[in-house]
Amino acid sequence: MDKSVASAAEALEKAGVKDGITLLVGGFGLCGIPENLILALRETGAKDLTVVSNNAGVDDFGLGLLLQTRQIRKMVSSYVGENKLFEQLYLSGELELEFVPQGTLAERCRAGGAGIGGFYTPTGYGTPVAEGKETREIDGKMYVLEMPIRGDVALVKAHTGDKHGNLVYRMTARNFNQPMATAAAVTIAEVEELVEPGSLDPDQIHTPSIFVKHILKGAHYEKRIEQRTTR
Amino acid sequence: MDKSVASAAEALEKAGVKDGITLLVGGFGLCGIPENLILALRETGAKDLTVVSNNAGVDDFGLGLLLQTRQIRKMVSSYVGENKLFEQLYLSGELELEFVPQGTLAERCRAGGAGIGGFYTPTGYGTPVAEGKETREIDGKMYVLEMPIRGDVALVKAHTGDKHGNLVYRMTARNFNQPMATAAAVTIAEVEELVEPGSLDPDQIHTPSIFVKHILKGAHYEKRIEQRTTR
Amino acid sequence: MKSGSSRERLAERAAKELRDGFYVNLGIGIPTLVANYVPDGMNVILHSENGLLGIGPFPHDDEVDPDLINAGKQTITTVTGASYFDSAASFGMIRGGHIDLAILGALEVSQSGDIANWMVPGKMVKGMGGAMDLVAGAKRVVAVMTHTDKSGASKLLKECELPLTGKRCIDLVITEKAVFEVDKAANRLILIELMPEVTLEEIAASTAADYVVDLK
Amino acid sequence: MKSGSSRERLAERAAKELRDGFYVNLGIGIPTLVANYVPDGMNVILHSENGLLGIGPFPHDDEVDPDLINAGKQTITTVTGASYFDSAASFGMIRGGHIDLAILGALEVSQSGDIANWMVPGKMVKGMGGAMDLVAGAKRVVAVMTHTDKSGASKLLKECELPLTGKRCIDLVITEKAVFEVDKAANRLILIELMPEVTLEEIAASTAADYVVDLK
Repeated sequence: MDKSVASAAEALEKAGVKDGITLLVGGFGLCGIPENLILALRETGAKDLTVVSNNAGVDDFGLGLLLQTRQIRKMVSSYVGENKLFEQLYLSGELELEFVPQGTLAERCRAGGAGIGGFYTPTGYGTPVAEGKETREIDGKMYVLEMPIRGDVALVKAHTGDKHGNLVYRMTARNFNQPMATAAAVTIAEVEELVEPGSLDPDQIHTPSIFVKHILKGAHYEKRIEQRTTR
Repeated sequence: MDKSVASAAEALEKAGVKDGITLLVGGFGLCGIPENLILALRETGAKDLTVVSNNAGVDDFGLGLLLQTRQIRKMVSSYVGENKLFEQLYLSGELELEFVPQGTLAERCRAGGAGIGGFYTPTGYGTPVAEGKETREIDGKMYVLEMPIRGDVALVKAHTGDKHGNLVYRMTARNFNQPMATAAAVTIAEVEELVEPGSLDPDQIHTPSIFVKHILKGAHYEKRIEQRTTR
Repeated sequence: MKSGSSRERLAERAAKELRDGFYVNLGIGIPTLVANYVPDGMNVILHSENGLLGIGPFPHDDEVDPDLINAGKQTITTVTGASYFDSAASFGMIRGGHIDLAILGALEVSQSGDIANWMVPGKMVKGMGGAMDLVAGAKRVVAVMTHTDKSGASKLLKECELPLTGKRCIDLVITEKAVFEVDKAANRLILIELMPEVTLEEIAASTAADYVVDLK
Repeated sequence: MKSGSSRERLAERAAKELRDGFYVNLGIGIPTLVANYVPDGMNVILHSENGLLGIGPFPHDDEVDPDLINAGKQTITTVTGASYFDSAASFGMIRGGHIDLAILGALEVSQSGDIANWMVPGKMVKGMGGAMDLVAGAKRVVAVMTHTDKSGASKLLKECELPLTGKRCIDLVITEKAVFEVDKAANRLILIELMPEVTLEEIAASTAADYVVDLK
């Protein structure tokens, strides 16, 4: 069961990426983003995309590249503060935006992957986030009903993967990659190291192969740092 | 931050185990059960216990030991087929029983640990499990509302742990130990190997220390096999 | 059906539902035997709901490990590329529709795809284990069972009489007499195969559920 | 408040809320500085909501790793006994009440413990990030902020005017002038400490929220 493909472009084609689909894109800031898949997605020219991602990249890297090319119609994110182009596009009405609290975003993706039809969270009760949503008191505490998120395609990045699609992340680059890998009809994983099945310890696999449809070794990793802070 | 204790008895005392509490006990069948904590629990004599555990042990091992001593008032389980004493106690009315589908049991514990107030699952819709529960159609599919489970004390077993309480499980002995470790006011972990903090790879910790209050090296492990099947 | 060969024939037929690349959950009993009939060269990964993808054969004596069991609590081994996970994650896979195929036993199946397989009349109820999650969550659910009960009564019914395990969730039923697809929309079965030497008359006489014949 | 020393004093006061063995989440800005005031010998483990328990100091130049950042996207290091996890697990910790203490900045706090800190009037909204989860989930939530806004208006209000981040979730407010507990049941603040050289009259003049005085 060899799920490896030769390139990010091939993976996107096999996954049926086209105009108007919903993409789940892993990463937190620029940490753990699927760099190669984002570059290849730009090349496809697919537009009117809904992109679920905690952040929107920076102006010239990550998802910011797809804002430059106007391929994204709507972002579902918790924080988009690092991107100036984002602000322009939003204010001019070219870009829709749905803010979701970070934990609710992660949990909605997990719910989408785990077949949960909806869940009650205390997060956002009494705030603009709860407007129009069902609320409910449970054991004396107020909760908001939140619905699962599923994508047509998920683009995730792990450090190491095997050809069956088992993934191991590194440090804080795991973040949204793990829940998003479970929540799409087709999940594509890019990795820095692609190994043979059996190379990874079965006790130490973060994302089991069942969630991954295509896997590729990224051609090049820049792994840009947003806030280089040293002592 | 050394959370290690010298014995299972000490851990149970520090956790405030007493009559009438709700315990979450990890394991699947006899695989990955907290053997030493169960033995120590028997010695405490604490009774009228509600025990949430996927199974109820066998007559002379695991939770079956606490059935012998009549310490358990109620079991919350998905399957209790391996235990003859269980049947007697149940039929005589000495033992209450709540059946929960295995996946719903795991998810209810996870929800308890993750602050989810309730969730909609398709599992059990139209069956006796859904009786008296709210049901709801979401995107054309029927779901049942299930509520979180939280325990006063969780007893879990991992293979290796460090003194901060970080846990690593082995093979299929992980099972319910992981979600249950998150879902109690006080979680006690017993391990086969207790190591110094820093010995475990931070990328490969299954249960982070935040969930574990006390940790001990089990005095002895029998690790009994229920169905020894060979070729 | 009590004979080994009849059980094996059912397992062999059920194995024809496997497809290359499938992630599959096999229930206890006859479904477990399906693993012996995976065609050569076909890659199928077996899921064990207690927290494993990649069940291998039973172990040799010196390979037995108490930390490695299947959902029937039997000692097992793993195949290359296996992974372990916790019960919440495992049932997330099931409920989330990531299991391509589940094959499991049944006491009754209705013509709308309802299944009953966890409460045996007159016996102590042992519990549903993971069955309710599997029938509700797997992409395709196949029931393997005897066509009739010990008294000769049909187990394929208009409506199940026993307490349900799941509603409208069975896609295919395989018995020692025949194979039926479940047409949930039309609320009836479709007889698509007869087992060797079984006649349409025999099916008619032993089947309480409504069905149409569309042999393939 | 703009001076480094005022920020440091607030951080130093906030650090007095730490207890041995606490798991703590520190927000961006002044709260981050609290890490510098953990008393010697006290064990406090810092949580980063992007998936880490055990934040260490900023790295030396040769230790910088793009895979290791905090929730403010700054490069960091880890301490002994650290662990990584995914975002869903991380917010499970937060929402599930496993974080003993969260310290974060605020634009407004009301006398019932409501907090507003994510929508700045007249500015593009950048998003709430993890703040709504933290205020709703942490066992104890401490807000650290200036007592008044640039125009001198109180940021401690009867009711917040800005869109909320969370309702009835703040337990303690620390400003450069004073420290208040929130008495949610009574819907009022309790003034428990005055900062050096601050008078009760000054608090009265600069505080719009109802409060009682119970100096400790």
